[in-house]
Amino acid sequence: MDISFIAMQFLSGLMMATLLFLVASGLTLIFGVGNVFNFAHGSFYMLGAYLAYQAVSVWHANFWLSVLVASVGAGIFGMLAEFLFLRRIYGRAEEGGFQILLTYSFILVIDDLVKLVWGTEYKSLPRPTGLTGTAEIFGLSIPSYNLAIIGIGLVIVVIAWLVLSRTRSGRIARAAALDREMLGSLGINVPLTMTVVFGIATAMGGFAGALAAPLRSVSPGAGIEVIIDSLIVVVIGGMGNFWGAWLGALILGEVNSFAVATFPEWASLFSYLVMVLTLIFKPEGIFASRKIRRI
Amino acid sequence: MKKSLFNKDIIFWGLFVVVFGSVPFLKQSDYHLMLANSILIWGMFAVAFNMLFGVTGMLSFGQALYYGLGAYSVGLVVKNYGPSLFLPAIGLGVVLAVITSILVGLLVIRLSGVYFTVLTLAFGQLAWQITFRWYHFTGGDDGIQGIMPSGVLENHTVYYYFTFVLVILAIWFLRRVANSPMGLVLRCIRQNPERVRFLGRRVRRNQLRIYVISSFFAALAGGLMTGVTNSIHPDMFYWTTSGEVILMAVLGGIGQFFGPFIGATVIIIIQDVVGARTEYWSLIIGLIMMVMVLGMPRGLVGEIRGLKARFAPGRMSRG
Amino acid sequence: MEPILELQNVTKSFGGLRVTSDVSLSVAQGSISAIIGPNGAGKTTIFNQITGYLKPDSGKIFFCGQDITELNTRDIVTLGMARAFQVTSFFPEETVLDNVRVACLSQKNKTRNLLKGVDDFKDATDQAHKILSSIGLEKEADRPAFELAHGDQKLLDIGIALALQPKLLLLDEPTSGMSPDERLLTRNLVKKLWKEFNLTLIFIEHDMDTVFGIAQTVRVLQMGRLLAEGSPEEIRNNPEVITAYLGEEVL
Amino acid sequence: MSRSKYFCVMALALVAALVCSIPVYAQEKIIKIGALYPMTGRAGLYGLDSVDAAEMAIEEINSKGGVNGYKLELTNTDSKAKPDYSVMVAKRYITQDKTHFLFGVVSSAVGLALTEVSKQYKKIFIGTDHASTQLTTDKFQPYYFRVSNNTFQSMAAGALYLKELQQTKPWETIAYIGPDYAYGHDQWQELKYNLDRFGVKYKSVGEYWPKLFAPDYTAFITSIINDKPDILVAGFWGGDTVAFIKQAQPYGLFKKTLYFHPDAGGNYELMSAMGSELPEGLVLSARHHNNWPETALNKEYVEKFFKRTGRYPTYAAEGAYAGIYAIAEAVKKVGNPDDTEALVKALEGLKIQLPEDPEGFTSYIDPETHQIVQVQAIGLTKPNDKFPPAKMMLGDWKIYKAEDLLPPKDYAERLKKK
Repeated sequence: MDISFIAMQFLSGLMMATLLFLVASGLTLIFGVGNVFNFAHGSFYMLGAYLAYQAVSVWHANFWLSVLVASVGAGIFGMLAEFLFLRRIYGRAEEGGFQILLTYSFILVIDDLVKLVWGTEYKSLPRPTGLTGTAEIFGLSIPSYNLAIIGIGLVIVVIAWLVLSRTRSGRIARAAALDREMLGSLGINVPLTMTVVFGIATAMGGFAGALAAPLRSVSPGAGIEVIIDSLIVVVIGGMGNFWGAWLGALILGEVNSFAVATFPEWASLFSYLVMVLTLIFKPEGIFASRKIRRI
Repeated sequence: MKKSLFNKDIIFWGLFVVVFGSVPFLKQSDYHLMLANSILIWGMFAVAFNMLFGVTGMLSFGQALYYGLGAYSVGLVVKNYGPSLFLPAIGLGVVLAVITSILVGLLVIRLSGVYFTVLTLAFGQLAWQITFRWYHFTGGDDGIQGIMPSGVLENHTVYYYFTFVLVILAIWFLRRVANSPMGLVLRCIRQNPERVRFLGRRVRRNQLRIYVISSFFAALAGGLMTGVTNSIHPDMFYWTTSGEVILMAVLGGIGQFFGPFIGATVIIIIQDVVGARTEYWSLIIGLIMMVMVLGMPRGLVGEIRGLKARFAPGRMSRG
Repeated sequence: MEPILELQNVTKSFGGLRVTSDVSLSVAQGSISAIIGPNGAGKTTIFNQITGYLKPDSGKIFFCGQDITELNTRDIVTLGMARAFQVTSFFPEETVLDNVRVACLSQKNKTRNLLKGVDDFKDATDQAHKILSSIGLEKEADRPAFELAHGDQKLLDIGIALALQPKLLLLDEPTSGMSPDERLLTRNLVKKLWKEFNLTLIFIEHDMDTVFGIAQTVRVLQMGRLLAEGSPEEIRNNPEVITAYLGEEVL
Repeated sequence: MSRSKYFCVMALALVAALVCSIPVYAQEKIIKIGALYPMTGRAGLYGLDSVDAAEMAIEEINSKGGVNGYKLELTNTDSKAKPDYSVMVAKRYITQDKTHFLFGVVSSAVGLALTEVSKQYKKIFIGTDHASTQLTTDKFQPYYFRVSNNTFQSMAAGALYLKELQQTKPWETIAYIGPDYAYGHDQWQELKYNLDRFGVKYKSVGEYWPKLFAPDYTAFITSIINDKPDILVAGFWGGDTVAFIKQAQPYGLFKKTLYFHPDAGGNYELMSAMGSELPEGLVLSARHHNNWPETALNKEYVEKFFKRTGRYPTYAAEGAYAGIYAIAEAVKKVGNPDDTEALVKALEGLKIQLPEDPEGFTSYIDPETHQIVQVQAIGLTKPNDKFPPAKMMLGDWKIYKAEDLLPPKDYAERLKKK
């Protein structure tokens, strides 16, 4: 294995990690801040991909505009779902269980609605103009769109870090992660915050879906494959922890990438292997965030 | 109070024995027998699952792991060593499920709430991936077909009554557990685990016990199901299988002992009716689930009892 | 007489904050005593350490002569210590009877039984009824606990603790949230239970009538430190306590 | 009852009413066909196409007066691609609805499960789309018939193509990538078997097994590039093919390596999903092509399907179309749909002219294996916008004679031994 191949596999892993992170970050955000486990997060990813397809292929919009449309659209759907449905079960006994069931029902409903609107054909997008080619760095040829995604991922991490550490909203978000009730006593509109955070989280899912659309294909049910991988990411990183999601995605992406290069026969089991090892030694994930309620 | 509880049980058992006992005489076709057989098996699975969720408050999204384990034990044994080992294979599946659930349980019960749910889901998916991937041994995505019980059990009616008796025993046993001191402790764990610790009880030990018991019956359900559909597939391990049993419990009512059985009945009949008439079954199941969670969290049985209690003198209680 | 409970230099910090600071005390068998102090003085934290819910950073705790510092809650409870909570803690969906009965069954170590019905344990049921009548909730036996009035829920909490037949009973603000009338009843009840069940009883309380009405010994905590210890009379006249805590209320 | 409760009950009642108002059967002299296609998930497109094409065939036949006074009727239940559920439905079809034929399926697992039911109840099962070779070899049973090519036939054609290629453009190394389950593994085994059978010399430099429905292939692509194979054989289907080609193209994989995908690669959904992004010069095939053969029958079939549904068919559609015609022909010969044994005899050796048959060839069902024998055409991707939204279609066809593609007699034995 020569050094340029290792560098190449590393970049492949980074690319995979970035997309994983973009999806998982929304999942972990709403869990961390709102203590809601959104099982339907993958469906918002799928919705984002379909909305981007709608904007590009049907309305002939510019790709980046379509990404915006997809994020905002998924965010609005998310806020509606929170406002109309999820909100009604906060504070109920066994809330966690009912959350999972309710968001599970979202998966079923969204899958069929997507089928009604867009049919069952596979949909995909062309790469945006200017990013269809290949870039050369250090003698390695990398598709420029892949590099762009890695770059966007880094920008998101930096923005998230700034927001979480430097702004009032970030502090509110972190405070909420510690104690949902306490926010109310600080004079913050808790229900509104929840709706907005849920909207941001689902918008991030939609954003990831739109960005992935030129690389993948979507069809009804595409959300499920994504949610399981994201789940592994957040389990490894620590549920509700933003940096955990980042680290989890990175580990998963790189482990997979090098597993493919070294043990292609068994590559598909490595994600689960990493997860099980994490669970055995650190059941709360690598970044054990918030007070985990251990009975 | 005590007496009315007894009465309710009698009503259920009476209806249960009469309805399910007479299916082989009233059926119009083999299909009805098969439908009734699946209701029995899923009903048992759902009641056992609810000992975890409804009673102890542990939402496992990974009971498919044990269901699949039971089914694959039977499938692989019958495929490799012949159908005469059908019954011992069910036993093997159950034993494997007990061993696995102890090992997995020790890992997952360290966490509670949503963390617990996600971990069980992760382990279920791990089992699915292994079954799917290890095709030399499990047949992979092709599954295993033609798994028939041998001897008298080959006859569908005999097999039906065999399942019928086992399910009666299983539900009777679980009913006893629910009414036993341990059942009381489990309900208390759901409501206030801290206080249970201050009663001098080990919370996790009790959670592990019910996790193992519930998994035992999940594996039994999986093993029995092979005799009905004669084929198995990695999807039995997939999270949607766990989702289905949860849906049954919630639909019937997680606060009611027999609720999940009713839920299983309703779901299987809905699937049969809806599936035959529209391809939009997932929309319909999704809407039903949404309505149940938002509007009728106590489930069909719970809501009916709630209504009755409203019009009847005396107070209603949960459980 | 040998002390039933002894704390030696117990210290506990959360972050930088010392919530228990070098507390040593010893509780005589069969006594009834109170712990008082302003909010945030670390009273409940002391209870949490005694019952193994929190581990002290340093220091030792002895119960009936045995070092229980490193034991967990469950083992300490099995040794004969029980507790009722400041925020009432019980099993809301179960009947009042079952709330107490589960404790009786636990005390008799019958909770591993899978196949016998709860009703089949006659002795546990009888004992639960006995406790219910001692705390005056016999009439409510078949109601789900969440339907009870707040005061009755507090009593139920105590009843659950009593059912464990403890040698030492810790009560965390037994009269909080009660009306003055209820307080009086509860005060008398606590005293009655102490005698009836031969308990050693420690309670945390803000209501000074209750404290000075029934405690033989009063201990005052302030900012995690044990400020004073003595008979009600001594405490009432301790100038340090008066400035630190009792202050205006008494004067 | 509170208002929200009332609302919930109403909603449930409404759903129930909707569901029950859809009729299932009309009563007449009817050939009942019970289909089990998936209508949801990744394979939903194939299910939808199959049902549409089957119904199109049924309308064609019924509008000409049916078969011997019988009208054809198709019921489809979403199989959800779940074998255990499909077994239940199949038993309902047979014992409750009294259907005459089991029909369909996309997933091999469902096919394997249903062939057991078919054997048990002695009901004919017409397989239209599932690929696994087992059903007509080691898992053969007399009531099963397949009316589309299996993976063995695709791979035999593929091996012949590679053999010819070696003469014009010498290649040595080959790598394989396919989904990590039976379908993916079978193709690679069958290709290697056929390459050996036809005496092709090759060196395998890599095997890659991504998960089925894996979203990301980047690591596989960079690793394959590192292996530098002359030929990359792919065994994906559906959206996975789209994702793989999209991700591999900007890496320049197709410039250095010939992409070769002989079973499901040439399916129309790839062309429609990728439009102008599909690279030129990929070697693909499928079990039916919208632009080959250029017979009147094929053109008419494709256009009628387009008119009916607004989209061009995938190969799954043609399989279902063929299945309905096979049933109609068999019933015509026997005179009624009830005599199963006579129908089996009628289907054995049955000849039917299908859209995918080139001039001068008629598909027929091999009486020994019950596998339909058809021509396989392999083509290269070339610009062609006659079938929008596709911008590329296949061309430069290489045609492989049906008889050459059948497994040799000892093949079933070989499988059984394994």
